[in-house]
Amino acid sequence: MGKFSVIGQSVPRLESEEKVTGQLKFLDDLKLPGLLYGKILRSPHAHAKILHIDAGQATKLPGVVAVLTRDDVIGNQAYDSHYGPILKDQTIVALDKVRYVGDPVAAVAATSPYVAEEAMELIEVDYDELPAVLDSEEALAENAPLLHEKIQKPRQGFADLSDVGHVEGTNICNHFHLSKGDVEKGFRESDHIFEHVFTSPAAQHAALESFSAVASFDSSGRLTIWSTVQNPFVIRDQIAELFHRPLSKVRVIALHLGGGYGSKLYPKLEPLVAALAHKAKRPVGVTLTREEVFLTITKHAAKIYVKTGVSKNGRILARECRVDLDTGAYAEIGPRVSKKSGYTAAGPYEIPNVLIDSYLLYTNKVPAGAFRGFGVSQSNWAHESQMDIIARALKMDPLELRRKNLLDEGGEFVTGERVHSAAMMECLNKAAAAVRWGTRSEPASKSAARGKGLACLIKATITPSISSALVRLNEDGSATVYVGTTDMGQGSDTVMAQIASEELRIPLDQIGVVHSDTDLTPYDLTTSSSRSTFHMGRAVQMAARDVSVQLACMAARLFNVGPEEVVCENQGVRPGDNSAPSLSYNALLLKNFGIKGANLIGKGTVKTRSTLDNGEHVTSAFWFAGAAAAEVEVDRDTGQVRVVRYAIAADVGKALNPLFCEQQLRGGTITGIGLALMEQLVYQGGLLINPNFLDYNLPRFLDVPEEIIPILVERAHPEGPFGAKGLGETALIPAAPAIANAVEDAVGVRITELPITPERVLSALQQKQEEKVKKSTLSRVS
Amino acid sequence: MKRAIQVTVNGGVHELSVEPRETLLEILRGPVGLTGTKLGCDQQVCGSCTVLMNGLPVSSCSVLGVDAAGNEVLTIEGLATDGELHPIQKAFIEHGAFQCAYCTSGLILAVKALLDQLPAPEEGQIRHFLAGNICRCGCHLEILQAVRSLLQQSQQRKEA
Amino acid sequence: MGLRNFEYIEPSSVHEASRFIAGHPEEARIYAGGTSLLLLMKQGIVRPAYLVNIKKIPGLRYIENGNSTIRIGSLTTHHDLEVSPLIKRFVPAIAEVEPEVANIRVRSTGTVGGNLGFGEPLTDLPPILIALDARIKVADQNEDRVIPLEQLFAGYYETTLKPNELITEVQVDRMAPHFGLKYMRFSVGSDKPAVGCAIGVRLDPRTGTCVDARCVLGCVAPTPLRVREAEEVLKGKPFRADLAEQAARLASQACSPLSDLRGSEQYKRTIVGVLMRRAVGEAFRRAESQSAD
Amino acid sequence: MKIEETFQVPTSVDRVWDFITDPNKIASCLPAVQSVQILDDRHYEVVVKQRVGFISATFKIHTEVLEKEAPFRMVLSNKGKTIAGARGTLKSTDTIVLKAAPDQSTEVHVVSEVTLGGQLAILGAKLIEAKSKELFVEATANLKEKLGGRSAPPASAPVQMH
Repeated sequence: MGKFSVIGQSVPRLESEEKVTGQLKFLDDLKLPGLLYGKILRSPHAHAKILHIDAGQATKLPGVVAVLTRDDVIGNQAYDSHYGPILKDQTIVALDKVRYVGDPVAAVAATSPYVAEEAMELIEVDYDELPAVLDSEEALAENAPLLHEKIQKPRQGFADLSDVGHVEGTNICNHFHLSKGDVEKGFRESDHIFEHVFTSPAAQHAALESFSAVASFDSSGRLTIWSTVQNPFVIRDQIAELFHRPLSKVRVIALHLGGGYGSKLYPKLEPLVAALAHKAKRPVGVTLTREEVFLTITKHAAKIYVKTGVSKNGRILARECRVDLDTGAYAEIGPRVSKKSGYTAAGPYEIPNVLIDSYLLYTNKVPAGAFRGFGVSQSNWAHESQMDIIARALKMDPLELRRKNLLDEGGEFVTGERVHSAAMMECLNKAAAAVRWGTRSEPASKSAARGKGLACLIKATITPSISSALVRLNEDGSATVYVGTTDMGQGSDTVMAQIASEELRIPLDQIGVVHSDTDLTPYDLTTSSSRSTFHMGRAVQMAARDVSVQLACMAARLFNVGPEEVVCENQGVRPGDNSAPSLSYNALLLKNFGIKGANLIGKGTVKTRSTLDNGEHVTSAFWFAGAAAAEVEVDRDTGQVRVVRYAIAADVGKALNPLFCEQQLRGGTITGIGLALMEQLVYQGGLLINPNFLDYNLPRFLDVPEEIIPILVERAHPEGPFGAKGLGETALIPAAPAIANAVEDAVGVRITELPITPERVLSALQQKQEEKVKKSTLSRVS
Repeated sequence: MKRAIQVTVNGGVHELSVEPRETLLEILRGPVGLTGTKLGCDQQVCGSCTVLMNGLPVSSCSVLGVDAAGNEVLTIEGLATDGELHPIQKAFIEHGAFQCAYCTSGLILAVKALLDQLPAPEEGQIRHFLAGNICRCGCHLEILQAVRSLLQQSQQRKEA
Repeated sequence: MGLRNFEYIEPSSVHEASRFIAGHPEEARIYAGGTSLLLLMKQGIVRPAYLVNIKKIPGLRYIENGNSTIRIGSLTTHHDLEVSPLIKRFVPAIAEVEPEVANIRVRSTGTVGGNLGFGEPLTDLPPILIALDARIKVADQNEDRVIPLEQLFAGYYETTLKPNELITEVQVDRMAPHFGLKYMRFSVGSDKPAVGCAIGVRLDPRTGTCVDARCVLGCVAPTPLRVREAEEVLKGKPFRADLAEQAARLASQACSPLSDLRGSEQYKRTIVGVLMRRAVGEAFRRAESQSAD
Repeated sequence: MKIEETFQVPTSVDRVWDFITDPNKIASCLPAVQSVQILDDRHYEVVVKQRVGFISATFKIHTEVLEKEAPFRMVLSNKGKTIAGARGTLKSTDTIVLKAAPDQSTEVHVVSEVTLGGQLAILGAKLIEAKSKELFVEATANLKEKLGGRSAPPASAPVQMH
């Protein structure tokens, strides 16, 4: 501990005071001069041809400055009509047809939001309804209506996604396939075969801050966009391509976000708002209503088939998985979700024979995209539930079965590569111990029963990727860090400052952070995939070291010693042999440059690779390893499940800020509990019928366990800053299966459909009771 | 048709002309110029827009400005005095009771109402009281800890 | 979604309010707390041309102790009920449930009159008040009348009030000795109940026999539902588990819940049975411990 | 949501057919019809005001006769949007099948497949569905009555909730 000053300390967020006083500005808190308010008219149909749009009345309404419809978009010289991060299947507004209830059809910019809303109601649209595709099965059906014909790709796609794509003439947006060994042989050699289907519904991120975007063109045609976005550089790239501009003519800025959880990745409002501002010739801002947020992006609904072959002593010999993900009307980042979901579909186990197919399917529903866990929570729900079914059938302790098969240090992953720096076993053992695995506690009432359940996880981070950082030593000896990482609550600004502070020996309160401004901060691929601490943290560390080296060289000349003999401490330098008095950074800069106003700039870049020099493939620059243990209480009369205690262990490499790590684990757990027990988007036909917080239930104080025990396992990663790696998605992923496993332990019923509603539990209990009665009648008869 | 109203916000009197349909939240964030109060669900479910009106918590998204006329409103901006953070604000920082903090303004005011109304609440009462404030980052346990520390402080003050 | 414009009316007396709504039966809506109404207005479900804010009418917010009756002005908020010493002392059943009604903010602004007059199906107070045999006073421009609360409700969002009538007062008798009331609600992850069940029983202190009973369900029919056949089962006998079971079965059969996001019709019927069974036992226990006073 | 009902009227198939193919007559069976406008023999426009408690919605419904197999089968498509009150849309396909029954009477089989959209459906899809069912029952009761059928209260129709 003594080694570091601020690394490993639970320092509060730099912006804490602004956050508790309401002073921190979120995007919707700011108003540009001359700003117009935009509103979006959306499709009432799941799938329909647009016959005719008449915006005449709307345009005439006093206060309306611009109305944008397909007539403006088609053939426009200033911009293209299509965009999309992987597949260009989205349009600024609907062109020939609409593909889901909520698809943007037209937009209005007016001097007040009220006027814009009124104008929207004056736009007449005639539709000719088409048959709709409402789930993944329908999407795959023969003669299913097609959502998209031919789809183009962006000029430069993502490095990890060169192999993905739409299967023309079908609704298959992407197909991911992975195999290892020979599953058929594996099944033949197995003593027991288990086959199950698990489902997981679409869900909402429910960041409390809505989506906002403001676009403004200056007289030279430079476009600035402020947006609630986790990855501003991707937006810049997409907008530049869409609007035929070099990257230098597009600036994207993200302030602090009021939660993201994956929802604020990739273009959402930006193309439409920019096109609206282009037409209005004034800055335009759009902030979505809560209902519109629900109509913008969701978590993928999934149906997962798992077939597992096991030897009688509990070794998994073969596993076949098929994951069908419902991606809604547009690809968005779905193809990557299906890939990530596919990679880990067989779980964190060493299995000699694996066959994985992951299908991403277009349907006429709200598009699905990234959601904390990125497809892994869906496949984890399946394999971790099945692990307990297997253990029960083999009469083995689920902990033992997992231990027997667990992928630990040096183990071989499905892809054939060796997994390192992932303390799976330690996480599993610690999580189990934290809930006193193997003991049973007493329920609060007679009608209730308690039980415990486990789940493990492994997840990859996006690879390859790039993050760059700048650190500027200011003339007074303070420092400013420039990062493209968006702080959406996770505390990245603070962690980056801690790293710079530690490296430069400058007090934390003298470090400033500038984030997510594509004109100011160097490139960063994205704030997602729990990658920022590992990638950007390392880049900041390198940039700070770059400054230290410059300082050392400067000081070496003054002190007449070698640069390696210069010691940086207390915001200053001294020769290692104390042959001269120490100099503050401020004094050193003055002395060196002979004039006030000189500063030093350090830079750092981290680029991870997907292929090593020896040709070995790298799926992930680092692996998330974790395990959860849940204790639940089930009311046998109502079926209601309450999580009493929950332990979540994560290998964090090194906890740079233990408080933040624990917050990530507790917070992820609580969202995980919500998804496990109550959250789901409900459609009636193509209509989402619970697009609001009255009908879409989120976990509240009453639903949170008495105790959530975060366990930070620190197995230093050789490439992470101070050994650190990411953990943001760890806790959410195993929550649902850990809870379902605990439910079975408590009352003996297996739930295979999420969420685990009281009704599902009760009907399973009733069914079990009926079977018992049937059996006992039969045995009495015989 | 606009109406003239007078509202006291954080001790300052505001004379405003508002449309009947304008909500207290719109008025606070617009003409009054205080953006610390946030719009969340727009349905009185999430609590992001909580302010205290005459000492009681209300959803400012669902109180009409004309109806707030003549009342005293306390927003998050009015809690700290003379640059000194309110004990609740300090406790929120100390216990890590927020991440993104979009819900924090509302939660801090809800906790203020809690402490004002319930001198020695039990755990269940605290959870019920705060149940209508959603925190999607999931800082519930840290918030509960902050509340407990504040209760302890007030207990100690009483004993002293 | 911003609100559509409307004309805002602030009557200063019940008479004035009544006259106004009588003149605009289709276009005017009463705003008496507004917690539910504004929500529907924002969703574009209700678009009144006139919003009649009766909250500024003086003299409608009170909790008074009559001889044997507690009189609650219709503009009394949930929070007023929650903290009222009178309610706590004489109608503790209301004080007990209030901290769980909706959420703190709705309780600060939502009024009893608004709650009842709205006819909203998913709400806690009506079954409790009906189990307490509450009456309401309704007024028009000319006169008052008092009706049993049970007669107020006509259907989903529908009451028997005439277009010119307003609720001005709720009257509840002090809870009698040897009377026990238990309200149970069931909900998952929501402020709103999915099923509510209020059981009131009055016992003969010497024999422990149930002299009178009220079984009222909430959320599982177009109106709060009094299950008289279940009441009959309990009456005339001391507590027995099998009677509670029988009453619960009758209640499950009597209700007509809708299958919706909160559960299927069948599931809600089951929950009605479970709550009823549990609440009957607890109501008897309470009535018995009341006897000990 | 699918609603269906079968009932008998003491009227000949031809007379029933004449009745149901006359827009004015068939519309008169719908509760709370405000106006009927005949565009041509296959298209008409009906304005209906419906309410659940104090929540009301006025729909303008475009009806199209999709199939007409005189005198036994008619299929109507209805598409409506609210023009006042709660915002929402309504879509339904109604199939009416007539079958000759003994004594010059007719067996009428009506199936209606109704979908609601917009805020109305979100407010309480099931509640509105229950209401739609009521309206359907009322409409078929009216039809029965106008065709001289027993005017006894209609048996509750089987409702399939999806």
